[in-house]
Amino acid sequence: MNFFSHYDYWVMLFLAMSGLFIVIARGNLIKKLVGLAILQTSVYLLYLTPGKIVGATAPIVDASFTVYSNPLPQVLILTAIVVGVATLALGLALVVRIREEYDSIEEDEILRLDLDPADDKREAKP
Amino acid sequence: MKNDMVLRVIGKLLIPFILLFALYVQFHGDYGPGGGFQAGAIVAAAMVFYAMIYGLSTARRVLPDALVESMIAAGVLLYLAVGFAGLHFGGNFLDYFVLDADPVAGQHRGIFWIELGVAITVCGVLVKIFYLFAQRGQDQE
Amino acid sequence: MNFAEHLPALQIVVPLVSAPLAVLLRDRLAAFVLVLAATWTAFAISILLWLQVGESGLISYAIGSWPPPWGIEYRVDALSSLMLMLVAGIASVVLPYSRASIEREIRQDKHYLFYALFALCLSGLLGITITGDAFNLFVFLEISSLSSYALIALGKDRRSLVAAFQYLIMGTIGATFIVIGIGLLYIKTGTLNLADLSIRLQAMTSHRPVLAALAFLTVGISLKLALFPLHQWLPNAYAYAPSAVSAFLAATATKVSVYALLRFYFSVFGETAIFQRLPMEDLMLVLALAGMFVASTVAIFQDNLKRLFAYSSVAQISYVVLGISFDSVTGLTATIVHLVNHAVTKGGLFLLLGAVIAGMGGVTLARVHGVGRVMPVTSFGIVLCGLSLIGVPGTAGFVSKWYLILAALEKGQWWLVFLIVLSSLLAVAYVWRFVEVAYFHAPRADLAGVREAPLALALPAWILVAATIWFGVDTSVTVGSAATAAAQLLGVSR
Amino acid sequence: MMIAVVALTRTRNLFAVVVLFGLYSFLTATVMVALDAVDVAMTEAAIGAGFSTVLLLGALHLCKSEEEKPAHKPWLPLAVTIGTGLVLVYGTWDLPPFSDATAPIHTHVAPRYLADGPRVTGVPNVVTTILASYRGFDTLGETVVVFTAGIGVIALLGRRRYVRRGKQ
Repeated sequence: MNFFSHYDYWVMLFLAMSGLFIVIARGNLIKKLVGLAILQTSVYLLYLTPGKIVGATAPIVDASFTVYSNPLPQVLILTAIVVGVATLALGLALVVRIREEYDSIEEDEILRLDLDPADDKREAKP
Repeated sequence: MKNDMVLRVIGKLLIPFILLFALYVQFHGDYGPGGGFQAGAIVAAAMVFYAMIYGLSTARRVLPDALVESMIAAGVLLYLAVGFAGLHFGGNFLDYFVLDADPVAGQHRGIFWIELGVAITVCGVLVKIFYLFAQRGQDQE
Repeated sequence: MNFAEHLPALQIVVPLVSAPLAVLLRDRLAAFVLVLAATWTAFAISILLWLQVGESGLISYAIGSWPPPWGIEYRVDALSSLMLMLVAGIASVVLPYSRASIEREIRQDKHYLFYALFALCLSGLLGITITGDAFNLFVFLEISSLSSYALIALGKDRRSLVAAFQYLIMGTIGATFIVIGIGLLYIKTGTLNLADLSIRLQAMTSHRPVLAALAFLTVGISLKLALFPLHQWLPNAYAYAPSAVSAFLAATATKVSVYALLRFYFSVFGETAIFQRLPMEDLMLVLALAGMFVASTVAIFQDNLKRLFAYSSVAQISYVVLGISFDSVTGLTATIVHLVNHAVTKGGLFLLLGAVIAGMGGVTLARVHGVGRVMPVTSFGIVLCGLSLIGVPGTAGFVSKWYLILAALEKGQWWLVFLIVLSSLLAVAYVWRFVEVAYFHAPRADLAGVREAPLALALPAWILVAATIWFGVDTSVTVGSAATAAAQLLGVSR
Repeated sequence: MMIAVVALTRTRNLFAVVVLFGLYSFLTATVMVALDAVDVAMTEAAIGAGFSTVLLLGALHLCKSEEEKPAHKPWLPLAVTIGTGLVLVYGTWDLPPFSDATAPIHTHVAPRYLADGPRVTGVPNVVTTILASYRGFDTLGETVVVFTAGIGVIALLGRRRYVRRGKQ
């Protein structure tokens, strides 16, 4: 157990923490989504790095190779990437709508606008 | 960008090759890297490229909205249909072994069709999302 | 092909097929009929599955005929069949209601999209419940989450957009944590099949990655089930979503998350691993108690009825978690019974609130003055559901609290019994706020002419209200299944 | 890659953020090639670096491009982040070291895919085999996720016909 045998996890760890920090700390909605995407990317590395064997080749079977990297994590991450982009697309669509309704994409400002008592009266129109 | 002669000519030259590459990625996915997702994304990229050069309305004439929306649904349905075919021929859901007398050929056939379904849906969704975002931009101006 | 053999696959696939078909047809009536047929079929299938499980105990279905753990396995046991029946059942009641309800809330040219999203959400929730594969669970989780973000954002109020966005952020963080947890388990064991995982994990209960995976899964799922204090997304999401969506999500989404938690805790890790190695029991007890009291207190001070009952949901989820923390068959029985009972009660309640919105134009307390006079039947239904939330004998809520108290007594924790009763008093307070404005205030002048809700809205709501009463009187189905499921989870019957 | 992320956290110009994100995705894709995940790299390059960036730019075009200064100090988020990080450190400490061929994921389920997959299905790309056949249901789910997102975006951004009529 030494520090360098796990350096792949340290990279992943750093990315995950940055992503999470951006999501929670930043008020800008688009930046939040970027942070979310970084957090997800770090997970891709968490899955992929253990699957690699040094000296192995991509898992496309051919007579000239004998050692292959693990294909299963790659399949899972393909799925995860697609899920990630789907989430991003939906999130951005929401941001665009929010921007149209509130004329702002800053979380603090939007929350302030919602506290506006005039807003409750809008419900009065059936 | 619409009036840039260089872009228009190069675009016209490039797009067929992009589409050809997409087909290669789609059908060569069994032997090299690639498959339905990547091919669908590449076709969608070609479409986005086209729309950027020739304008959104021209792109919409080439690939109308209704068609794109049908593509989104059709891909999923194709995938599900392969699943039901497995049921129909006496296997479990998504069972490809029974799709052909020879199990290996059946697997091959199943994989071919579902990859096609995936490509259609992915392409449809990406193009549709691009249309919607671009359309919003024009509405605002 | 043998129909009965393929029920587990059809359970998911039938609602799944209806979604793209609905999009293809692009017609709201056709889409409604199609999705309705699919939902009712799914309900029928879930009943058949429940009966099958009752006879044979466990059904395993290998998708694509690949044997597990190489392929994806579907597994139906007592707990999952009960949950399937609950989710499909609620959907079958909510969907007919939504037809009349979204007429007022969503633009007509988007109705077919609403039905498609509803079908997707349903199949996602059913998929989480039925699957026996960890990664497949994540995929279905995302299907149900993405569709529910979109459904919430369809609400009329612009705040629904912000609510949906908050939910999207929290939900995605939760899902990512779940994936990290699954990833750690996978790296450690090399398998994704839940049953296989549990066998291979037995040898490594004290390994650090396994414990970290447990932590990530717990936090991730807790975000999805709105466990206090990770509940911030829930009140807004429920309050500003379209009525039918509020009812469906309130009744099913958090419950399915609880199911996932139970599945991981008891089927995968095995109860010994968690409850002996980590102070999970105490932690959950503390969080549950805090949730019960804080959320109920916050609920009392809400001015919007939908928000009020959304906070009450957070409090009620805490009862469910309290049941888990006992780590006994009675405790788990209470958990599962409360899942069902609360789903039925809250579903009915939100459907009735939707009817009030349809009549009165809103559900702020200031607006619903005198609703007891202009809409007497609907208000009576809300009061009945409120009684169930409090736990008055004769309603479903009483049964679950009764089992919670039994579980507490089993452990000899008298003070807990006292706290449970005390928290019920808080429920009395927030239900009383509704009673007060509904019956002891005159209706606003401009709303005095409001009529009772139309049958299309009232009938589905009353089915659930009737179920609330029924499960309070005849407990053979709920408690019977729950006890079997709890015993199975804890491995008592094995 | 890490530098791109640090820069990304610091900068407030959203356009720069998006460009940095595209760069970051592209670098991730190269790392994936190094990890022998060619299929994944291709997808990440096409979808992560390409399509996401186009989408983000499209959304930026519709919104403001400057982020405001955060109003409050980020202590709580920092604490949450560090807490999560510590759990991850704790959790990854005992994991098998990099490139360990005896790790469970190389010995339990995967060998059978590599040994049997091409023979049973006639497809030499094992990733495709697992994706489409062994775990075909996951892929169905994933296609449905894409479908759901597409439908969701249509529901949110679908043309508002009455607005257009109002304009004319």
